[in-house]
Amino acid sequence: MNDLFRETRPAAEEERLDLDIEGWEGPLDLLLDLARRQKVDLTRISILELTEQYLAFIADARRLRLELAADYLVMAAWLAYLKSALLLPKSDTDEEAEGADMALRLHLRLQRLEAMRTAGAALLERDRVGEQVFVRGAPEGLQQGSRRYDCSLYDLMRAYGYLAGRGRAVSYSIRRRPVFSLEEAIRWLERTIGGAVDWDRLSAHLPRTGDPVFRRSVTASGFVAALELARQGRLVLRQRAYDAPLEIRAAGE
Amino acid sequence: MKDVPRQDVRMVEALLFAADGPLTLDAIAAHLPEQAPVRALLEEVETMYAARGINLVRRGNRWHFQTAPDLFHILRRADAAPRKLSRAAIETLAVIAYHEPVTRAQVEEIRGVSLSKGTLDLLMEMGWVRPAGRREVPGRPLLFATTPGFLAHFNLRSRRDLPGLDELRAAGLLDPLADALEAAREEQEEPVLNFGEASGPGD
Amino acid sequence: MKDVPRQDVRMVEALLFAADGPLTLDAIAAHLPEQAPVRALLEEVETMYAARGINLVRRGNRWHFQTAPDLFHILRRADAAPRKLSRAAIETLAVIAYHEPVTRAQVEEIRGVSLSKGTLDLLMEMGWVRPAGRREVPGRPLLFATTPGFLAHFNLRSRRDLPGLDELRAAGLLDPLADALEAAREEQEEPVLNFGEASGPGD
Repeated sequence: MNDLFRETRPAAEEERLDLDIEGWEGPLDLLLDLARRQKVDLTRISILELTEQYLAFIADARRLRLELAADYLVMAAWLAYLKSALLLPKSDTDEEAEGADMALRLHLRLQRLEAMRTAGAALLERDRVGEQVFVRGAPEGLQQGSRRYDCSLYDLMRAYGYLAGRGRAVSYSIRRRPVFSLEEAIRWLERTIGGAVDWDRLSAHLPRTGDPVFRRSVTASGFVAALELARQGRLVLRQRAYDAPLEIRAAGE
Repeated sequence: MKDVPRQDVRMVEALLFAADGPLTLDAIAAHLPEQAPVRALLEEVETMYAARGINLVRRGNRWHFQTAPDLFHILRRADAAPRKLSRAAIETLAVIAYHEPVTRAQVEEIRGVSLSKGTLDLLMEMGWVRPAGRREVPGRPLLFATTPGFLAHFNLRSRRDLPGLDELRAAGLLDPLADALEAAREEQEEPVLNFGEASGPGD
Repeated sequence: MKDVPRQDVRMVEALLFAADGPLTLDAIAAHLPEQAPVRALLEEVETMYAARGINLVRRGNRWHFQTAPDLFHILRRADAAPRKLSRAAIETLAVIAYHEPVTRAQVEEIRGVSLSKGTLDLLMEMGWVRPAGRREVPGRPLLFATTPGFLAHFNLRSRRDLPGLDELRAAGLLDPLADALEAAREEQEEPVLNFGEASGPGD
């Protein structure tokens, strides 16, 4: 597919497909750009060729390990399916009809996007106020009855968005949960193990608590702290049987 | 211009000149003597100023004075760089203007990407787009439309002046996609589309 | 005025019209073609507009257009441009519009600050808010709601046309991040956890 891709690309530098995925606003944008490179009227564009170009682009992007957003891959899968439907031998099968329909849909969408892009450009070309034409720089202003104050719907929406956002922030705030950190667990074990040479349960060397959430944290951090101290050769760890309590003692001898 | 202008014409000039923004017929009438033929007066002033450095123009149902477009080169301040609009903002504005009223989902369908947060926000802040009711379908999505400020900024007398509007409409490019699909299917006999015969496997 | 004005006259008109304030001869000359007879042009424009609703006047060594003094009465010039509504007023109006009917206490609860008397009075004076009965709870507090004038001013068909929270968020108008950060910072002082030393392993 890569070969085909290169064939269809003119070699001129500026014509080369720039593999910068950030350059496109989504797959439809990329497809429209590819369609324009066919240098024919959008109504005569070859959907099959377009599909192959897109798939080649995606393949290249993946080969170069560019990050591809999921929607590019979804479009690739859709186009691969479209391509297979279009390539089926011409007959009155449902698949062929479906392929033609899918192609038609894609074609219409590209035309619509193109139309709006052209329209947007035409709007910007107009004599815009503040760009090509100017309104009075220092109007005296008219007094208009009750409209002494100015407030737009936008102002209103933004104000409410601010208030509501503030409320939302409170409901989303993460409550600080009681946690027994690993550092604390190590310090605790170091202090309590002292020179104890007798085996003792690990849990006896950890803080007691009635809070079940905090107890889970103590168990987890205590276990990791025991492993860490064992690794450093400062205590020894044993478990007599599966599911039996962990036991520790100072690594004296 | 040596002849003394009529008092009602002078009033219209002064009103539009002093106003902070474009004025509607009603707003102008409110300041004029009763029974003043506001529309005729406006058209008179419009003609009077047509060739001058200042023109009276109509945007939607609002009127305002602005400088003549051909003089922009002497007016543009050297330091004032035109505000750059993102492509997303321009396209979104175009979709809203040509299809209004539209829902956010329609804008996204046409553009093929979801609308990022800042885009509608910006267009509303610029005073070009406003919420315009809801579509009466499940979910009652909000509709968006353009404002009089949009017409004024882009120098459009009305939405009918949108560039290429008639051609786009005639080509069916402003119809919903589903309708366009239906229409195109009916024309299926005609070879509108080239599905790539040239590189098909048959040859 | 029907005859086509000269280009340099048109330039002077446009320049003075678009200027933020009175312009000096030098400032005007800077925008005109070199060698333009600025003073003569200004005097020409001054004469041209002398009888119109707009006059060119000289203040010190600066020139500017202003509306004709005798038309002052129809302009009913305001002392100042329309003032922006205060943030307190906009927020209060927003809360009433979204939650109506509401009591003053509810507005205060949502905004997190007490409401000054002037704010509600102002909104009522503007015709956007009205008293709407009383809530049947102890103290029977007054309820407030928006008026048809509110809908008309904001070009809404009904209150249901106001964008909802999801729509505000989608438009980028609901951004709790900054506030969330602020809240987190305030919490920072609280002691994280208090255990250990006081309840050592001896027990």
